[in-house]
Amino acid sequence: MIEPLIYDLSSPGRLGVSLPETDVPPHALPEGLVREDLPLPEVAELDVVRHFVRLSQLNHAIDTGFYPLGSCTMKYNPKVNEDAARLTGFAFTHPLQEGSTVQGNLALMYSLQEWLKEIAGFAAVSLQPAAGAHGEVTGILIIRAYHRHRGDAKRTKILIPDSAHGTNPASTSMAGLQVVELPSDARGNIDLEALRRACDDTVAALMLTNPNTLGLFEEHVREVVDQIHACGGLVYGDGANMNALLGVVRPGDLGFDVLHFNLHKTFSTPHGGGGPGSGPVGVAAPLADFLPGPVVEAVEENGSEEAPLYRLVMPAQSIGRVKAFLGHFGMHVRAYTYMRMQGKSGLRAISDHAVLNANYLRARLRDTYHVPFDRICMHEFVAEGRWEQAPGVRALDVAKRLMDFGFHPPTNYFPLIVHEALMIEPTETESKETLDAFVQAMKTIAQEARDDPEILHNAPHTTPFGRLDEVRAAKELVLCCRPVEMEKAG
Amino acid sequence: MIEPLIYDLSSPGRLGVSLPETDVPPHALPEGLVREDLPLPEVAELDVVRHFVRLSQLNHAIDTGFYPLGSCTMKYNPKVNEDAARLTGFAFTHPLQEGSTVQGNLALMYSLQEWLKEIAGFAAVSLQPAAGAHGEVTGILIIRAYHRHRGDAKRTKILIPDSAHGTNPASTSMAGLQVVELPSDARGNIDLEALRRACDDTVAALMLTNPNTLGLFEEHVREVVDQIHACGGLVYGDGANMNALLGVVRPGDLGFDVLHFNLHKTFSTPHGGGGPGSGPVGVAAPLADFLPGPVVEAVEENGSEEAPLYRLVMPAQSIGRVKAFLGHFGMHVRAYTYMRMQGKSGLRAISDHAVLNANYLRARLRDTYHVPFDRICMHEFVAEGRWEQAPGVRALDVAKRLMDFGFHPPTNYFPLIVHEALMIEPTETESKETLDAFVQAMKTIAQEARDDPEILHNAPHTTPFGRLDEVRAAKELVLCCRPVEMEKAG
Amino acid sequence: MAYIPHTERDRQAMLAAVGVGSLDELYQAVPRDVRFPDLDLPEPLSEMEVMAEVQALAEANVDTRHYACFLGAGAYNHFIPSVVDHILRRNEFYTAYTPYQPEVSQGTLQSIFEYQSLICNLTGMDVSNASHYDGATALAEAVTLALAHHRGKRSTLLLSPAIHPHYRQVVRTYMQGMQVKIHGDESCCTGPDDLIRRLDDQTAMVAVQYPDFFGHVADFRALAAAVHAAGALLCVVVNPLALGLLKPPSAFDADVVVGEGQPLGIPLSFGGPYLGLFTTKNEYVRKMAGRLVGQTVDSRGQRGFVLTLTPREQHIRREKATSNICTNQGLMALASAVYLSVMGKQGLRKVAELCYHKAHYAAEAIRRVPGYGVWNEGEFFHEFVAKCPKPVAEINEILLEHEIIGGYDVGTDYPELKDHMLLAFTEMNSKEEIDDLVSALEEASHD
Amino acid sequence: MAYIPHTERDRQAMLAAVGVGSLDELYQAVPRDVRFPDLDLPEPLSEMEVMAEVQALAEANVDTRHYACFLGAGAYNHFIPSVVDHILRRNEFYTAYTPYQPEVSQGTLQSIFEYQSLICNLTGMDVSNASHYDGATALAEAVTLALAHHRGKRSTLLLSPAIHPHYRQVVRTYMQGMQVKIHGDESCCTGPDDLIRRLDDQTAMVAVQYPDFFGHVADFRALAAAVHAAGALLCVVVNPLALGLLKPPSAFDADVVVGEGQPLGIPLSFGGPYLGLFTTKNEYVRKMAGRLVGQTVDSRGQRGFVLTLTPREQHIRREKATSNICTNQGLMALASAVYLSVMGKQGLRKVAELCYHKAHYAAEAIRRVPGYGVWNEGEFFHEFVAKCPKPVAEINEILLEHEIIGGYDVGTDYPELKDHMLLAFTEMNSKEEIDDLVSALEEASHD
Ligand SMILES: Cc1ncc(COP(=O)(O)O)c(C=O)c1O
Ligand SMILES: Cc1ncc(COP(=O)(O)O)c(C=O)c1O
Repeated sequence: MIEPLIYDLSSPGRLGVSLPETDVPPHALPEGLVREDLPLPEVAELDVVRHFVRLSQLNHAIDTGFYPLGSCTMKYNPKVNEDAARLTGFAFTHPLQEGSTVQGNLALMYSLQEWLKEIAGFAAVSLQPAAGAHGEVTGILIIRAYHRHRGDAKRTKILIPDSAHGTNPASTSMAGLQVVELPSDARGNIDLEALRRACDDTVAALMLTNPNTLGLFEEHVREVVDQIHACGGLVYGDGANMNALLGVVRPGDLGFDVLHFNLHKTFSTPHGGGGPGSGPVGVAAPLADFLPGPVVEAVEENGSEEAPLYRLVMPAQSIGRVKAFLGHFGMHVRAYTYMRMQGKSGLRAISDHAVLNANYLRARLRDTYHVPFDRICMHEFVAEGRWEQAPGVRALDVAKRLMDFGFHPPTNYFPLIVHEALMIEPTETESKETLDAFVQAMKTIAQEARDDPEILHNAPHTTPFGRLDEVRAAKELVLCCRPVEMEKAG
Repeated sequence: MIEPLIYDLSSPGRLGVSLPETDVPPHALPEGLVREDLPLPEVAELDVVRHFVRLSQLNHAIDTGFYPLGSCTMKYNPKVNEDAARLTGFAFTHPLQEGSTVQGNLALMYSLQEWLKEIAGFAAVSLQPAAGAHGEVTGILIIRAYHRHRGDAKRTKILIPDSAHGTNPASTSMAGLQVVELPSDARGNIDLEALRRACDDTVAALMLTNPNTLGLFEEHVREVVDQIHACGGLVYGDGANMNALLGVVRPGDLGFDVLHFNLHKTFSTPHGGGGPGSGPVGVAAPLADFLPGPVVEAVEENGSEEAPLYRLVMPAQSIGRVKAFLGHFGMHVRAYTYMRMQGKSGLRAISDHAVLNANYLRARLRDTYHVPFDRICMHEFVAEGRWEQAPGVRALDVAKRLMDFGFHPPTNYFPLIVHEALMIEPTETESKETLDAFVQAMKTIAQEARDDPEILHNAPHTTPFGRLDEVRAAKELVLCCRPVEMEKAG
Repeated sequence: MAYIPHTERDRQAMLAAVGVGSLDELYQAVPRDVRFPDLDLPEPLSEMEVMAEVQALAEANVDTRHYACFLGAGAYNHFIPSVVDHILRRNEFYTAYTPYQPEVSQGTLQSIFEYQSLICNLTGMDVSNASHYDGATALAEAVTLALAHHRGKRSTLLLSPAIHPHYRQVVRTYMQGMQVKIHGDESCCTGPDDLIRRLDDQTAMVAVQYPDFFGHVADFRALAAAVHAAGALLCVVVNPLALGLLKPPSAFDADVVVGEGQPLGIPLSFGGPYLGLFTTKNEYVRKMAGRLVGQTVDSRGQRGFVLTLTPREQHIRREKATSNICTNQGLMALASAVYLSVMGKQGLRKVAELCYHKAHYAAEAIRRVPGYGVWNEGEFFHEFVAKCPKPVAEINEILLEHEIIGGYDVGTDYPELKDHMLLAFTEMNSKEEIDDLVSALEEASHD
Repeated sequence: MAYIPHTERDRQAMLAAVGVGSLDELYQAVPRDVRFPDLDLPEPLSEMEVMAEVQALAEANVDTRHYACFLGAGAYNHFIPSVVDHILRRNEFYTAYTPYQPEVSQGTLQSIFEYQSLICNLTGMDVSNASHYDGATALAEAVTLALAHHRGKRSTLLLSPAIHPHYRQVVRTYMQGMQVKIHGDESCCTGPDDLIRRLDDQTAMVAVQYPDFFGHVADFRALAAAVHAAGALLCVVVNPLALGLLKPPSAFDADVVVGEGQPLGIPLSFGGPYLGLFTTKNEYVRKMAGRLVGQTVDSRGQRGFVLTLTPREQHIRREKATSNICTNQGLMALASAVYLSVMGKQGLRKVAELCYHKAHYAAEAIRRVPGYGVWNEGEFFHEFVAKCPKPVAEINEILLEHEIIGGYDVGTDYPELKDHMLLAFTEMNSKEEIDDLVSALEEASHD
């Protein structure tokens, strides 16, 4: 049964919520500015609950099954984090309250800044960016501001490997800089020769994802960083893949100058069906003054017992605000709670088991699926969803068929440098039993691809919906529905 | 896919929760008393979450669809009630705390007692009973104690109409009294002649459900009550059907002496897949001293500003405790919240619309389904799931087939005095649209019963499970599973 | 009208379909003189107003999230993993009814089956019902089971005085209409030997508590042998959390094991809803109260679950049913199933040990405070009775000033034990809290 | 190791399958000298310990559930119906990723489609994206849309000074690498006429706020006509809650409407996560930032939804994308969809009216307090600026003593408006609270 749209459930005069009457004398409404109609649905609370509960059941989610979506770090989201973020003292504080009234919030943000600094080896962190891509544009703007502050305005290029996530070039453009693409070599590393050629005094920075989107640790990371630094550029780290590096290596120690974190990946804040995330940016000391703000600082003792211990400040050369208020505090609470439970030993264990799980899947699947860059990987790896013996079958077919086994498909068609890519990231929270069941399904599908490709082409079979017609969606472009009255009127 | 049992997910050494180490010196464990094995599962938090989330999706529930289960008052459970019950100050108070430290709780319970008294027309209420049946045995014990207190020990019979819920006779037996069954007349009322014959000085009470389980208001309620009172008996009201009477009539005004409420029906505390409920008992003045306790009383002003305003007391002639502590306080909070939002006008509207909905369904279905006692009903009515033209079809088949349309079936085979009973209680929270869709489904099924009875016999078709083999369950009696190790050992 | 979806148009159309002109006309059968009473109730509040009101009520209490709590006596302040409530909040669980229609209730049914299994494995018993109201009513119904087992031929019940006083009161409430003689608990401090002495051919059941009300734990093997030799049944009231550490009552050959499941992931909630555990041996299953879920298969050959042995129950057997119970504690049973699953073998053991160690640390410390003493002799689990230098109520008042919820006044129920306080310790009590308690007790003795 | 399910046996078997002897061996590619740093981080805490710690942090704050709140300035303390969070807690919603695989993501997709529809109907615009980070970044990306629309031929942006100061700062942050001239907001108190005067053939976009930062509401038809006549686009920053009462910006022929969705059912949460609204006319849809959900059918003929027009986005178009946005505010969009559904036509209007009446009641009262005044002229919605007799910080300190969170110090951003306080009123402020505010303000003027 198809779930109707919320507007289809509407009936004129139906109420969804009880509200108080005004307890003050009403004031005349502003003339000429009052709207005549308000085309919202009219439904009862029960309608709303049933509607969204039923809709929810149509989703695959971490809490219903394995979700090995490469580059997305779909790890389990501990329930205690949700409770923490909903505590009254957190959820009902206003971002513009006086510092003295929000010391708990500021203390939490301060600790989170400190921990992120320590984990990644940086001198300063701003929690303001809203997501990974937001962290990227922030980071690029910091790099730009830094060079200009040095009086060096000619650095307008950002070098980006061809395996990079689409946000890297897009963020670069948004910051007003130019993208220069770098090829990868046969082992999945940056092509050092090409890098050398690209390095000159117009290079503002290299954007490096390490481990890269193939799940591989850059084998020449030291040479790469040195090369960039030698030509006066900086190294930006896309921290989306930090789940492989906790307690393993600090990007700052490798010479990275800027890095964004994805709290919604590495630090397990839930993805929410697309967001919200949180993309703090960490920087080396020379860049600290350029961070967006406000950031939290600990107040020096000033003798007074009553003084607030933490306060918000704007870094001296700040690129400015990148968001109206203080960042996604609700996500900060979740990440704080998570990190506090892990501690030092727990963080290292996260990466160890994320990397172990990915390598285990790689080892068990490499005979069935071609793994183009087949070496010890980090937290994920990329296989190909194609076989010579099954000419009509594509990665998409494998993906859709996996749904019939109760699994969410891996990321498809990314990174772009692998044909028919299936990018598999199991995360550390999945058990060997789950991975074994996934391997079993993948092997069955590989066999079906040869024996009975139609079963793949027509997949999924057991999900509530079959394949959706994306071409039609783009052609007809129905992006919004209007209430029945309006449709009649209009 | 069948969801495995939690024990099937177990793996030796796996942990589900992090716990602190002891911060005090450990003490030697008690010799000879420490168990050797603890056969519990070993699973991760993620396993637990996935397991129970998946299981939950196999349920029909109010929040997924219409649930017209007669006698159960499956109305919508407002979400705000859930929030209220989880407030820290409620959820984390101990039942044996000093009265001065739980004045909020006591105030809430006191108001709830007062409101229940007012709604049903009684002199006193105890909130202690855990559910309807628990209220029943409590009420019968009160009646027994009352008679004995008067020195009248020969009253050992309880008259119970044949339409009564099974808990009525069962509660009577548990209280050590004898059940005398009364027949119903052709209009669904108590057979007055039979009543008259049964009334003598051995009658402790009549248990009356009004409206009765046919959904009909007892047309001779005054005569019935007078008759019982005339012979020295009391009238016990089964308040399971109070949803029809809010602001309509107070059982106390009709002469009822005792009544239990089902907060989990009338006052919308959720059913929880079987419980918990809450079954407060209200009584007329002469019985007030016999209530189980403690109950909450308001303390007379004693001049001190600091004095607690409410306290717990044991009624003077109390039958004793019926539960270890104070009743289902969590349910009291929900019912309080619900009633506070309704107020006087809201309560009346509940009954009005519950009765309207039932009569609407009755009016729309009476041509298709035989309604044996076809007159204006209260909050529910009973139809028959059988037709001469469809000899093999039973109420059970109709019930199972309804699932294919996304509806929970009505109550089957109760009350016992109707053949192939389908007991339908829509509640006030369902919209006309939902009722119309239900009517449509019921009519389709009635047609199928004649045209294609197999489709009914084999129903349900679209649910995750087909009909379950109840005979096999009772024969093989697998009531528990053991962990794999134990199975091997034993 | 909150939660009522009817528009005026709906109402009119529906009244017309029914054939009446107004809502009032639906109530012709109701005696006119008492129809539509004018109820004296407060005006309705909107959702935001009611939330403000209940928040104010809740905050008028002292709670265990803000005060250190050493009060136990049958209800305990344990850690509840977050995941428990997250599962209870699943709409499909908490807004479902009793699983009468198994095809659309497998979520509830399988959960209960798992609950039954977990409780059986924890207690060592053969069969668990799907829950009872609470520990006290479960004990009362265990008595009913014993009486039924003896078919009216035995009617004496021996209760240990160390069973929770409320539980013994509830048993007496339940039994007041029966011809049952209840004794054994006249004095606070008699032990199993006294119960053994009282056994005779009228004894239907002997009931003891483990750990007992005072916290003691003892081996009941000798008692069980004597009870069985006398042809009676042995019922053990347990704290299931203690079974994370202690031998299960099956080791004593208990016939019925009941108890309060609240420690297994259920909030204190001022006394309820809690969870009555009710387990027994296979041979008594047909005498058992309450629902049972059994495994079977569906028409498609899938393993599934149904309510079974329903002929014991009130809706089939009416006055001959084993019990009147209908609505039980379903969601609380689910809570404990989730709790036991997530704690698991190692977690439950660890929690039980933490409780044990903290209580013993506290006992050592309190023993050393002048004026106080530890009344208990022999082994105890996580509760013990402290002898106090003055009335418990006075001490507790001083503890409250230190943001401490003190122990239970044992003198309330056992006059012999005036000025004795029952103190409970759980994993929630840090060493610091215990040290604070000890110094506050010391202070209280001076005042 | 919380949340890691591997047993020692699992680990060994898996290492063997991989062909390495230890976990450490997996990191050969990491330079040895910096491998396995010794991090200076706190020791792990158990779940119960961490909950105690975060509770203590949370309670170290003053919150709007315990203090009366008159602080707004872009984030508002509104009533959130309980049902909103109950839906957000659905595991299937909050633990899903972006709906890249529509066959197993229809729950998210249909919800977003409904969100888009609700926002379109509320603003009167043709098309809404699936959300942006917040109101400020949505405005910044609206500028990008305008620049793209003019294909680099126009590069001036006119900002009303009555746009939230943070928003204007964010626009400047975003545009610092572009050749864009931003002006119009040099002084606090210039109106639309000043913007009209500044229009020229370089103007790509004019942006105004409605209600504006000071609470004012005004008709922008004349401005829109002038802007369009100059060939530029008009962007209106809205408070969507105000649109429950006020004419939608489509009535002024706005080209892009952005705003902060927080008032629609999202908790204050110290500033985030909130919800960036981003809507426009059909003609600009291909220039729009962010995800879009469109209706289609599946292989079985069922109506369904997919992400569409993806060639605008970074994962397809990379450096040529309309924006870099990837992760958005999905769950917050769901919150506002649930909020708008349950409030509905009548509820949203009522809330907007309550805000309006309360603010006007307060304005009347504050006007009468000696030393204070109402700075606003003309119509305002639920916020206004009070002239104060002393520095705002000093007044707020006194208000705090009365358990009142006072207003925003407008002088922070507008030096001309030193000693001016922006006060916000919502349905959450009872008359009693407002009266208390008024007398506390009076008291503050004396001290
Ligand atoms: C490698 C990489 N970089 C950047 C991003 C962008 O992060 P966000 O989606 O939080 O904006 C992602 C997210 O998908 C990613 O996988
Ligand atoms: C008419 C009637 N009486 C009594 C009861 C028993 O109530 P409870 O299930 O709360 O024990 C019920 C519940 O099903 C009922 O419908």
